[in-house]
Amino acid sequence: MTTVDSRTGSTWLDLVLRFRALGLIVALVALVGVTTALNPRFLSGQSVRDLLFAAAVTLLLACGMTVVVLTRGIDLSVGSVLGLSAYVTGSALSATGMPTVFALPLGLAVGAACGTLNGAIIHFGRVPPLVATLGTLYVLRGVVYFAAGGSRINASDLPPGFLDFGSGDVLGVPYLFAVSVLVLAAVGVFLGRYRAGRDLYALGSNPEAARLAGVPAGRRLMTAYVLSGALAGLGGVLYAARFGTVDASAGYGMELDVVAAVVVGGVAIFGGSGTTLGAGLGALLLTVIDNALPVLRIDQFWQQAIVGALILAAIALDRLVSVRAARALRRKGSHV
Amino acid sequence: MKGSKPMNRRRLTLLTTPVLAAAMLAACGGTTQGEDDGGGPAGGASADPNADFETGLTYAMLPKSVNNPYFEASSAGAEAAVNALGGEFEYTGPSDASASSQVSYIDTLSQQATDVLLLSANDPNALCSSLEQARAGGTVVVTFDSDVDPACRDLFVSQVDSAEVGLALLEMAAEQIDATGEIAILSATANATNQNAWIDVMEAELESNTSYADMELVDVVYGDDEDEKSFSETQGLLQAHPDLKAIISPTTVGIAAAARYLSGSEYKGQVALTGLGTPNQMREFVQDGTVTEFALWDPTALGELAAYTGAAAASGIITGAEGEVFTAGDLGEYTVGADGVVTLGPPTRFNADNIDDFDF
Amino acid sequence: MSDDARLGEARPSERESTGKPPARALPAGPAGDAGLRLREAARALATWDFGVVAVTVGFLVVASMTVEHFGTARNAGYIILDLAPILLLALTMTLIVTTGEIDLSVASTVGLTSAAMGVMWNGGMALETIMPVAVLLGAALGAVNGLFVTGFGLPSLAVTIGTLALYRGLAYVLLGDTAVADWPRLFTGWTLGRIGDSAIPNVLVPMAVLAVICGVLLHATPVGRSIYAAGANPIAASYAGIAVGRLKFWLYVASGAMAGLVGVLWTLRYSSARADNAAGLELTVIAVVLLGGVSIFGGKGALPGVLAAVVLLVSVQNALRLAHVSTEALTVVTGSLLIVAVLAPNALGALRTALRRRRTTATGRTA
Amino acid sequence: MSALARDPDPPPPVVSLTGVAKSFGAVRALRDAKLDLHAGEAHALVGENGAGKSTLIKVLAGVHRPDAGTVELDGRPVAFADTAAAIDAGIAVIYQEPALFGDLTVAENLFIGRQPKGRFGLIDRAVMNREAAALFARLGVHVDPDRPAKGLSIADQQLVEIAKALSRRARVLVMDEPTAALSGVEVERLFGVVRSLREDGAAVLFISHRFDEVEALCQRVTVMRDGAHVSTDLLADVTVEELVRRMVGRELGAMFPKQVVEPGPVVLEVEGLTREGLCRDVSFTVRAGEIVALAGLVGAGRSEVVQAVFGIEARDAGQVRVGGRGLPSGNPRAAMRAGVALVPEDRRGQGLLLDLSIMRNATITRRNRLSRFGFLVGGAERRAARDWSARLNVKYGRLQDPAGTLSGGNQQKVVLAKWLATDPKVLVVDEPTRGIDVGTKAEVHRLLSALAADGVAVLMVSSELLEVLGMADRVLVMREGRIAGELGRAEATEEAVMRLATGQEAAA
Repeated sequence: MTTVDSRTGSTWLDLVLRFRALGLIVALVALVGVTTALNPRFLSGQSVRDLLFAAAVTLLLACGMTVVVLTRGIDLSVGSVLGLSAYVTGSALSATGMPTVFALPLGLAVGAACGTLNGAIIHFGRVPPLVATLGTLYVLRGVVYFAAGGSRINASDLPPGFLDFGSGDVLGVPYLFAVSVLVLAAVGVFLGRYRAGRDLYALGSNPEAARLAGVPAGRRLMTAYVLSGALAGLGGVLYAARFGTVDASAGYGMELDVVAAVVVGGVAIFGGSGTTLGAGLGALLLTVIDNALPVLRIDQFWQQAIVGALILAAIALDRLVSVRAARALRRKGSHV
Repeated sequence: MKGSKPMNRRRLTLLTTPVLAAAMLAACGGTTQGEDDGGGPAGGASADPNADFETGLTYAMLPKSVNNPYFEASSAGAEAAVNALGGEFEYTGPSDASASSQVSYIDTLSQQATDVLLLSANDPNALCSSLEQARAGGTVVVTFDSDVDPACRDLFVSQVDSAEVGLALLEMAAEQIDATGEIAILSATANATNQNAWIDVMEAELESNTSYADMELVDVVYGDDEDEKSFSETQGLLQAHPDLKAIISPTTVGIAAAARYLSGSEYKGQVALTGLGTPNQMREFVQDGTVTEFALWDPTALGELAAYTGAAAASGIITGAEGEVFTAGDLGEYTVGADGVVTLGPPTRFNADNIDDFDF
Repeated sequence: MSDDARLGEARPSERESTGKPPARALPAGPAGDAGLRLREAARALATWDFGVVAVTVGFLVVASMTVEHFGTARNAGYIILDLAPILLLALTMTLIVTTGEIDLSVASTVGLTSAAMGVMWNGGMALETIMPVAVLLGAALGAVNGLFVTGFGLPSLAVTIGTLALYRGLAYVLLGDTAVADWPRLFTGWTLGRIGDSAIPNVLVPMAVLAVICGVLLHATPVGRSIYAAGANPIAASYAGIAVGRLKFWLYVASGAMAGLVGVLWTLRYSSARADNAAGLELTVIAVVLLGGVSIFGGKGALPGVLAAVVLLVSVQNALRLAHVSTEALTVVTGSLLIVAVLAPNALGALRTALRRRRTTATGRTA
Repeated sequence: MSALARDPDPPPPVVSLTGVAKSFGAVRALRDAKLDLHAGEAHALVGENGAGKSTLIKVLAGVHRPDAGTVELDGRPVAFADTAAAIDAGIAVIYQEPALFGDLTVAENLFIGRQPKGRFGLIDRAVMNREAAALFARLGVHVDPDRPAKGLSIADQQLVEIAKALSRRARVLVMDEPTAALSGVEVERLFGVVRSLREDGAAVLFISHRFDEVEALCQRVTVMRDGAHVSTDLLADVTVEELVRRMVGRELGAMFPKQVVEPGPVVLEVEGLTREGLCRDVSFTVRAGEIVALAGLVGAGRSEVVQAVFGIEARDAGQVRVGGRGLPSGNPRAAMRAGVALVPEDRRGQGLLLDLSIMRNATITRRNRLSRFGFLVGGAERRAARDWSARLNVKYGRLQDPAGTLSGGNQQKVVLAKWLATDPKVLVVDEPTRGIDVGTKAEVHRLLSALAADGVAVLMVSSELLEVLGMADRVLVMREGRIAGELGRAEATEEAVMRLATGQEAAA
């Protein structure tokens, strides 16, 4: 009656899970390969740097989104949080002459505050995450509009050190990308190897069982939203550093790209499974597509359509894999 | 889901047949493109060039969107003019640059019976019916920066003459690359009226002017007046065209983004960049050598002129007919051109020598 | 039917001594019935959607008195024109959300049908053909959503986020950044026109007809009962013989067709077929549906509340504009209303539970 | 009620619950529960479905907060704020239904929230897997600790739950029907482990429907009925018959008023019914006027069979015929048209639209027939709902109240009402009396019996052996997805059914 050889089932499922990351890498390599074959400059140092610059912010936000989606949630407010943080940080740097080093903690704090708001509405107000963060998407953007109005922070207003951080690199890797990858790795370790991180998976996998097992759901949910907010806040700082120009529309509509990256990266939209590595690869893939289109002389208008098609393909693939896996397990595990 | 067959062919056919039949039937005598019955209202009033500016008029400025420094500057100019004229001024508009949002604002303003509406349009046609209603209610409609169908407004205050801008842009680019090599254009949106007029002028000039014979326009890309998109479009341009010598960006958002990209890349100093930009945004890049020279009109003066034009029309000094003359405060005397267009003047060129003299 | 004879035997002859309080007597006879109806009417008035209706009416009255130009027939006409696309999309969105699903792609469907209209018009097709084809195109796009959601069993949130991007992207592929604007005045004039000499816009007629159809469908037909059942508990609904998947599929088709219709109206009203038409409108539509008292989890809600919420949101925006309040406030108001709409009932429920608990513990102590 | 007698000086209880009450809306799950658990002793808690056992456990586990009464631990009153507090206090619970995290590995399911930590507070997966493997070895089962819990068989899931509870080294171990899905060998291993825990001084609370297991493991037994404590005795002092009498609270004859009916023609024919991995080659018939019971262990495939008969799930092979006419696979609407009705197993999950009104629930199956020209207007639904509620003696406040506010028994009556309203020829009932009070239970039984007498073919799935034996004309026993045997009313005894269900002599 017990599964005699569950080893095979395990490795098989493992393969499927790893397959996702593998599939993404294959897609990335293929895309880069084809593009480079058509235009060798796509792999030039400058071009790769550009790509890493472009990926840095999406990567960071995808990381936070992963944490939230794992708990069966979603955070649609990331674009607005990014805008708010970018504007607050930018104006603090330009208006108050705050030292550059304080930019990161300030952005994190602004983001974390927004995340706390989201978490509180969701946990204490029992508002579904979709609705709550849709609401804060509006509200926070409105706050940015209030604060910024028609003004714009220009590169010339920002301290040179800050802009250097935005455009500089170590060994060809931009600082911004390095920061994102470090955060990605840290969050990855947190999710994979810490009790609190595993609790998030448990919450998304089976909320009722998590309650029975004594997982502190409220605290963990707050953690997830605060983390997502904080990373979006950090994203705002990176955004300001990279573009040098911040106006009230910074990060507008970004949530779509981030959700797309996460879904394409194999994080199950209904919680419980997925990794930051996958989400990061998803973000990278979308950025590469974005950058390859003009190089391939494909009409830029295709970009959004491709993102949409990728989301659909990714969730359909997930579904297919899980149906197959379930059927295989049932056949194997059945005692009939 | 088991048990549900979504595509019930029979029902789908049932559903579609009558609709299609109606469509086919209608197609026989249908309305197709080109047989429009259009025709806007035509002005019939006569002007009194000696009349005074009326005081106590209400002015509303409706920009493409309110979160744009360029329009903030225009609004400052307009407000100053309105104060000088003894009127009331309001700056209002949507936060997103869409035509449908502007329609709601125009409706609101026409209800409030605003005397003069200063508008930069997000779409040349979508606003027309609302503008007609506003004009029917006695509002004078003056467009600035971006025009609508001439039939739908009284006057258009153009920043510059299209030909002049196009020629100036091409001239600056040619000077910087010795009139040889590939050039590309980074524009705003593909249906922006002013952008396309300038691009047309440049294309025509490249064809006809022999001094530009060695220059080739290889690409036109659109950054949608979004910073990030313009940034990555610049990036794409340089990758797609390794031999590119110059980029012309006739939009303030585009040129700033392109300059920022160039200044941080290996192309800095290799690829020339010129176009239309504000001195405050470009100062840094002129100083670090990314950009040699660029041009722009003064948006504050544009707003000011728009306000005076509106005041003149509302006071009956002008009607929008070609050849009418009015005085726009300190800006001096202006003449109404064909199609009711008033032109601000030639663009100002900014370079390392004069850039510090401007603050906008 | 022989039900009575058969079940007569099943009726227990003895009262069970289960220690439970005796059941309340069943209301019988016309007198009890009338009293019950009255009490029910009172209760119905205390529901969320009647609250929204009341707030809306209150707001309209107050705004008419305090905001200049608000209470005019002309302004009412503008409000109706502005709310038309939101209201139409909200009708089918209400049906979909009541089944516990969501359709975030509606605004993109509007954009794509609008762009397709532009392409067809440029291609020389007759507008009389283009309009029904656009509605059919919308239905087909809705069917794609339906197929992914019901056929493949994918979460509708993810599917329609995908098609939100896909449809908008395809709209750009079709028309790019250009606009097609030379629509015949005969048609554009109608979408803006008024009925006779009144201030009532023509579009009110199809709006009213469709609202009545959706309202009757949801509240007074077997299909409506199935919609509520599917939203309240899809499993129990399918155990009751409701083809939940098929039902949802057709609702997505309806939602797409409605978006196609809105695409036609939008294009003609603004005389402009553009890829970015109605961008972002899905958020407003979802906001009014939730504000109208429809539960995001399905199974709860009523159309009158949604209609009131549409009127409320659009007239608040209109009044703020007339009162020279900045645009930023609109964004904040929309977002806050959305959160409060869901938060308030939850908070009230929690409060009620807390009070009840205190009461029972109190009685427990005294007992 | 019977008091504790002749108990030689019991040590003070580790856990003591007195006067505990708990209501969910109109449902009074516990009225006056009482329970004392002693160290080093296994205590059986018996009672019919719906007697309040599971709720009592959840109070003990910190899932529910009691409305009244006290919970004492080592003589001190405690109020668990949540499950974590109860776990910290040393209470471990094996729930009736396994609640695992499908996406996490088996080992993580065991150690969630207390995974062994290595350097920098990182989880040490190697140690965790090793400890998990050791636990499984102790239970004598083979489950790979590193595989995801998704896809485990019910028995394996239950074993993981058991291992989870054991790994907590709890002072109080609560087991809510842990053996419902286990084979004899596995049960024996489990008991071995529990005995050694007991000898180490743990207090064990054991809930089971199987008296042989109770006798094999426990020293003391508490009987509950309708949410209240009935009696507590040393097991040695009471007979099984006496316990059953106390559980039921009345004579068995009154509880199961089976009328003898001469069966009519065959109405329902099932032939070779197969669902991949769930049931295989199931064939049987039900005649008009007959009550046929499907018995077997949890997970034996009984519900899966009736779901396929009704068409909620498609079948992979086989035929279902009603009145000689074949039913298409996976089409409940066709089954309804042919006169089949299914009262499902999970009343709240499958049977009711809890948030919708009683009226809507009672009439949802007849929404088309009640409409005029496609419209549901006037009071047709109200009249029908009121009619049927009265016939089945449903106790409700207003027809507009959500069905979720009714008590379990009345909820079940609403489900029955909505199906009886369709005038079925074949009535399939899956666990018809789960979680309802004794009085309503008798009513339901009477109703089923009356329906059969009126010529309806009744197919009943039940885990309650007394119910199966009391109500069925024939008993089909399922094991591992197949029909293991058929017993006539005369030959159907508890032993015979269990023998077929487990495929061996019951664990002694």
